Amino acid sequence: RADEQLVVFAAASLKNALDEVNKACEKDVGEAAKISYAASSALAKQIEEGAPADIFVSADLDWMKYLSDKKLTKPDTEVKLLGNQIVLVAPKDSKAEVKVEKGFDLAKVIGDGKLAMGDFKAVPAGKYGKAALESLGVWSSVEGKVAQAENVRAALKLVATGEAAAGIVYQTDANAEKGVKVIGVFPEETHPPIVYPVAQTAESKDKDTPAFLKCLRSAKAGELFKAQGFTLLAPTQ
Amino acid sequence: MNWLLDLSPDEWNAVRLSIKVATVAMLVSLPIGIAVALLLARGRFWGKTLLNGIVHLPLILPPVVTGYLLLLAFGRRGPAGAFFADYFGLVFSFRWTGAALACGVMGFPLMVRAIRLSIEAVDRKLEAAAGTLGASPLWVFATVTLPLILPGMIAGAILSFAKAMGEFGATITFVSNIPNETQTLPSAIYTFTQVPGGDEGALRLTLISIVISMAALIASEVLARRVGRRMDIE
Amino acid sequence: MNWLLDLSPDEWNAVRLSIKVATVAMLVSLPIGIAVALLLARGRFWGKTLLNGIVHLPLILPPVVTGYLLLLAFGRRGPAGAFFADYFGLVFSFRWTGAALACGVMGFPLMVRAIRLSIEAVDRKLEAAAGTLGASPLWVFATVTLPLILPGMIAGAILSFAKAMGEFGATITFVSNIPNETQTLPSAIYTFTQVPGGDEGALRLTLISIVISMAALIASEVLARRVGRRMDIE
Amino acid sequence: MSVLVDIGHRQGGFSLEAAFESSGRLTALFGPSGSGKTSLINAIAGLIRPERGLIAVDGRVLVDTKEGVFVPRHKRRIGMVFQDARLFPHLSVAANLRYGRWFTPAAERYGDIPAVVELLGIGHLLDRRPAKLSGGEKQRVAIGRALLASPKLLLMDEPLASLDEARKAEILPYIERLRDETKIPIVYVSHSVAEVARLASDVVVMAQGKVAAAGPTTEIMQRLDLLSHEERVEGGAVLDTRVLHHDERFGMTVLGSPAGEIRVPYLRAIVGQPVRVRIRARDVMIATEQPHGLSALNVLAGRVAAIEPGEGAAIEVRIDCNGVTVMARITRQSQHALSLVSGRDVFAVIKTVSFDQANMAAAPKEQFDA
Amino acid sequence: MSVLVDIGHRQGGFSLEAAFESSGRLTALFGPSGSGKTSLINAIAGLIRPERGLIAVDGRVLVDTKEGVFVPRHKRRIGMVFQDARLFPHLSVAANLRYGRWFTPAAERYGDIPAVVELLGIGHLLDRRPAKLSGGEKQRVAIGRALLASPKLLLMDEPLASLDEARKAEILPYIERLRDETKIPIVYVSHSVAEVARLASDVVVMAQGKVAAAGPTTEIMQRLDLLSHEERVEGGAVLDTRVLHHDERFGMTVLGSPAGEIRVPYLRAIVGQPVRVRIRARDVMIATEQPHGLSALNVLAGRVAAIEPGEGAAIEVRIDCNGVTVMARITRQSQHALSLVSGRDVFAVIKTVSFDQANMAAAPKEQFDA
Ligand SMILES: Nc1ncnc2c1ncn2[C@@H]1O[C@H](COP(=O)(O)OP(=O)(O)OP(=O)(O)O)[C@@H](O)[C@H]1O
Ligand SMILES: Nc1ncnc2c1ncn2[C@@H]1O[C@H](COP(=O)(O)OP(=O)(O)OP(=O)(O)O)[C@@H](O)[C@H]1O
Ligand SMILES: [Mg+2]
Ligand SMILES: [Mg+2]
Repeated sequence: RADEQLVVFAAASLKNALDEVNKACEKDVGEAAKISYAASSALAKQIEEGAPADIFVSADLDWMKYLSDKKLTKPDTEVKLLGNQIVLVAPKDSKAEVKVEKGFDLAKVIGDGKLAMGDFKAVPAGKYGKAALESLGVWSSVEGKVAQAENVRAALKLVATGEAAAGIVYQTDANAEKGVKVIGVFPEETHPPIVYPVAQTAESKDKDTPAFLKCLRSAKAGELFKAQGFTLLAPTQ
Repeated sequence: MNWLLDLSPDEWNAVRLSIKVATVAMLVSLPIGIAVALLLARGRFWGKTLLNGIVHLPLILPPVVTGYLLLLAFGRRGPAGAFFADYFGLVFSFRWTGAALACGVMGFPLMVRAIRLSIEAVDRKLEAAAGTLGASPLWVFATVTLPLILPGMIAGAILSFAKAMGEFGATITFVSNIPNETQTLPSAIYTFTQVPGGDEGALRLTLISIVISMAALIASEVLARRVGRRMDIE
Repeated sequence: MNWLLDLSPDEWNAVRLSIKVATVAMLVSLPIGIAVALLLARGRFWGKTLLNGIVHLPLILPPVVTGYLLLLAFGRRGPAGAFFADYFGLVFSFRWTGAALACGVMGFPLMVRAIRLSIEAVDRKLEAAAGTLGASPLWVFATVTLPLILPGMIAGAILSFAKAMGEFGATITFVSNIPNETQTLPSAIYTFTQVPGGDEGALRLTLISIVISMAALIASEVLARRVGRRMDIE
Repeated sequence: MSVLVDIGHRQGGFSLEAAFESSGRLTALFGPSGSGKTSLINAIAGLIRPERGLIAVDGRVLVDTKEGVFVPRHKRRIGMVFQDARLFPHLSVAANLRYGRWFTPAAERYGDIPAVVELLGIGHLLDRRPAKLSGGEKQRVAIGRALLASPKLLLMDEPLASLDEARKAEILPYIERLRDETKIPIVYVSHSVAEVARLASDVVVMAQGKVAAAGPTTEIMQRLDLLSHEERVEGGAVLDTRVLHHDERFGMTVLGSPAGEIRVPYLRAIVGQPVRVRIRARDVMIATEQPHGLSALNVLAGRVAAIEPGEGAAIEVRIDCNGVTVMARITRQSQHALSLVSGRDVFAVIKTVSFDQANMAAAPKEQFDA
Repeated sequence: MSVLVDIGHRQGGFSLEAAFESSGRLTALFGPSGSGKTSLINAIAGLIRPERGLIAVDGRVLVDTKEGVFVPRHKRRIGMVFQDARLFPHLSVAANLRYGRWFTPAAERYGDIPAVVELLGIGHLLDRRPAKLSGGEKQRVAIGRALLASPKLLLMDEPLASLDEARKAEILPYIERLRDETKIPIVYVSHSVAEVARLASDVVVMAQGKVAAAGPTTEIMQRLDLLSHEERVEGGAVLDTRVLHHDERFGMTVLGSPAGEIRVPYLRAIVGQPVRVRIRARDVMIATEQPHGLSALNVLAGRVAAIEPGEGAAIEVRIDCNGVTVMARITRQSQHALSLVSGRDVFAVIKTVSFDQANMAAAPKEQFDA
């Protein structure tokens, strides 16, 4: 039963890392958690409707705030766990070369193609990307060429298949995709910090929850997260 | 072959769960689908257009919306959810039963349409003849209408099953993606697509899903052909 | 009412685009659907099971997978995409045509099933009679079979239309979500659902989508009833 | 044992306004195509809900629009043989036959499957599907199916129309037995004067949705005016007689009637048994003197009761043979040659072989019981 | 103008092995239910592909399994009236009628819609859908539809079975006209001896999937052995005669035949016109001396050619009347009483009114042209 086991609701992009962490932590926690991966939005709404989740790991701060505003998380357990970077990618065979800086000629890189990114209203990576382009002053020059994908992975696929001329995705995704190459990294200060927060839900009853939260911040978990390209925002314990 | 079947326990569970969910969704919605198709094909009542609309809703709405509406209605706090929990001890939220519900609902318009088309093609004169032979409307239905619409029922059932094997949006929105509980094949496939290096896993599960559905499809065709051969058109 | 229709220009475009996409998807897939349904209902050829399987694929696969396969095949670099671009000047990627393609493909199994059921219910003796009156197989089809399967065609068309109004996963994966070009209603709704506090916007667009689909549904029912009344069963 | 119908119903441009009452064992509905025969029995069976009126079978009210009574068809226990066979395509012939039996309380069943199968000659078809039967075979199965439902009233809509003469002749005696040996009234739609004359105790003549005439067969059959030109060929007198004795030597049966003895081909009937014979007007000659050296064996003495104009060259002569009317159709030329006038003593001459099986049958019993 | 069929075909347990050739204008297929009549014409129409054999119409090979010839049905220009009407349910009656015309080259069309509508009495039905027609109405429309496709061969599968006598009589002359005035051969399935005798130039008798006999109607109709017991009632001689003169006074027509003059009810025919009459054996009496004071007007002198045993009390007497055979059915008692033996001079006595319209018709032309 889901009720008897620790249940973690986590943003889907964390799957690789969290699966390994879960395995590594099994001994310390006493059991393996069940992890349900989906879009942060869906998970947040499910928790709102009484989902039997003990821990919520969101891909952005907005959905965590959505829950904490409704008193559905335990505020004292909320931690900014991981960080990430967004990068500009192009298809592997692309000849585009560019330096990401204020006013750089992104439009030229795109040409008459498209710039793929996550839905910039809904998908965190999209939101960060748009903010970065705005602060670099190039948003208006490419706004009409943006193809918004359902999620950042779909955006990555659009670039990998050569469908889009360029894309803005997480560093973690870009590293592992052979079909694309990174042609630039967006400086951290150009966009709001990319944060994966974690918190225990208000209705969490499973006794192992604190142990799992603790393990998430352990050194060995940190190594595993870093191996997937994430940065650690919370000090390891 | 080895590569294809070299699945993790969670993946095996997803396969098993998907078959269970699709089968239950199909079987449970079949009688309801027949009833609704009958109402729509034969009934003359005030809210018929409305009923027809409601049946089609899952088709019209983005799956995510359907899933969300199910969450609101059948969730732990939803009115329908409370009703079923109280009176039948049947809990949908974050259980495989909820996945079956979501799949059943998503496949419902397809099933109803197929059955309804079959019902509309039935020669009502045969039913009249059965009536004069002493069969009450219920018996007429069971012994004449039902056998005559069998091809439509089979078609409807297989559509529902296939839809359930592919349904993702409503399911993951409604009951999330909990391994061994609500993680169906499509959800597992989705999870793979969301991470670097997941493509192979996604492909593998997709192939398994196709194999299962194709087997069901062929079985249904064979069944339908046998039924059809028996009947021909008089 | 004001609240409902107080849409941003992008939203209006999404409404208009969705209607266009759904209509085109329905109209273009109808003749193909009829042909495939005929093949499946009447044909006896080697690859029939395979064809049947392929037709059902979009139902079986998670929409995202279908969208990705479309991307691979009909994308700028895909073989089918190149073919259509070179020979017909028809580009799908990031165009509304691609959205229509995705919607058409997703609705195709539903359409084919409905038409096929109708074809299987046609009394072939009537076709034989038409043949003796001098009608070639093509004419028999046009003047006897086609009118007799009209209810199934209407049902298939409306299923395809409704599906297109709700299709999201394959569309957004294949042609992404470009306002005014590929942002259909479901994409717009999806965006709203992904933002905290977007529920109201999602609800508004959902209601609009429902109204449109219901109108189409009622129109199809009226049409089918008129056709049906004309015919009865002899 | 009676059928009472008084209904009004419109369908499209056609309006049915029919009232009749029959306590006969077999009531024939007779009339041209489109006169409303099928509509009428559909109303009796409960397949049409008439706009107004009353239908009662055997005292049981099935429809009474004034009282809002409408017994559903499956509770009427009315068997129906349709003009189109309407077999269940998904069931084998055997299962089609058994169908109605499921719904009949065991105590009320009559007839048994092997007998009906044997009679209708459908034993070799039992495992087939209806789609693989010829037209006549379908209709035979349909008759069997209706019979085996053990109905309390049997409606038959031209059940023999698509059967050949041999099959018809085989099935007719069974219908007669049904009529005589069970208590089930039968309403029988037919185009055939011969069938009607042979089977019916009562006839209802339909024309354009209305009842043109109704009454006992013997009376109606004499009213040649009710028949169309072509049907008139079949018209004539219907006599109810009894078997006097058999003539073994020549294979004949001698029937007694008030008109005198009538010699007919051998009949399987015991002495004293009632037999109905139809003497078609066209088969009757008139002689003014006892004929000699003529093969015709039946010579009935009588007196010309009336001479009615016929069609074309023919006249219809009504001959009163000791209280029984025999009709003769002869030419005006013969009338002239024989100087026939009303009141003249004549002989009605009838060949023995004109009494073919189709014209003779066990008389409906009540005619005699009454 | 000929039909040549020689095919073998199995369906289920039934096997059809039929060969016949007919250059008659109207070839009747006659046989009991299930004997394969429908299967045979289905093969001619191209609805069944026979396993082996040859079918040719008018010299045009339609099927030749040896050569692999199989002309598709729509290129055969063979009109068919089905046992079940098979009207198009989605089309009005008018559109059903017009259907075949679309596919007929204008130059090859014959017949016109108003005339056919008028003839079949379906003018008031034109706007209806088939579902709202009575059984007979459907069949009439089906006949019209086939006719209006202007076929080169017309197949009719018991087209009149569900029509009443009046309609039958109305339609029969039109079929005769079709037979005589156009060049279209007709193959006509019927259960009715009367219809066959009246219409057919040639008859093919089917039994259990095989051709039991085939030949000109006049010959086949005398072979009473081919008829079942019940059909024998209808058997007799078919005579081809010519109109000699009309007797205006008594409304009669006098026909000339080698056997002598035959007086029949007035016929709409010009002097010299060929007329075929059927004289049923049951209608013929035998007299050993010229009768007196008898209403029967036709007395043909002849000689007993043969006496054949009949059924039961009856015998069949073949009378040679100056080279023409007339059949008489009388009782053995009469034979005994009249001491009838082969070679004896007798008179065949026939009532004028036994020549009813159904037994007389314009003879198929070629019988005379030949
Ligand atoms: N559903 C209907 N709607 C309108 N008119 C109808 C309908 N069914 C039958 N009719 C008409 O009603 C009349 C009577 O039909 P019915 O079938 O009772 O005739 P019938 O006497 O049985 O004829 P037949 O001997 O040809 O079967 C016909 O003129 C027919 O056209
Ligand atoms: N599709 C079929 N498969 C197997 N047997 C068949 C099929 N169709 C007909 N038969 C059989 O073939 C035989 C001949 O049928 P057909 O319809 O030719 O007879 P018919 O002479 O037209 O009879 P009817 O006068 O009753 O219409 C019948 O015994 C019938 O049962
Ligand atoms: Mg009728
Ligand atoms: Mg037949």
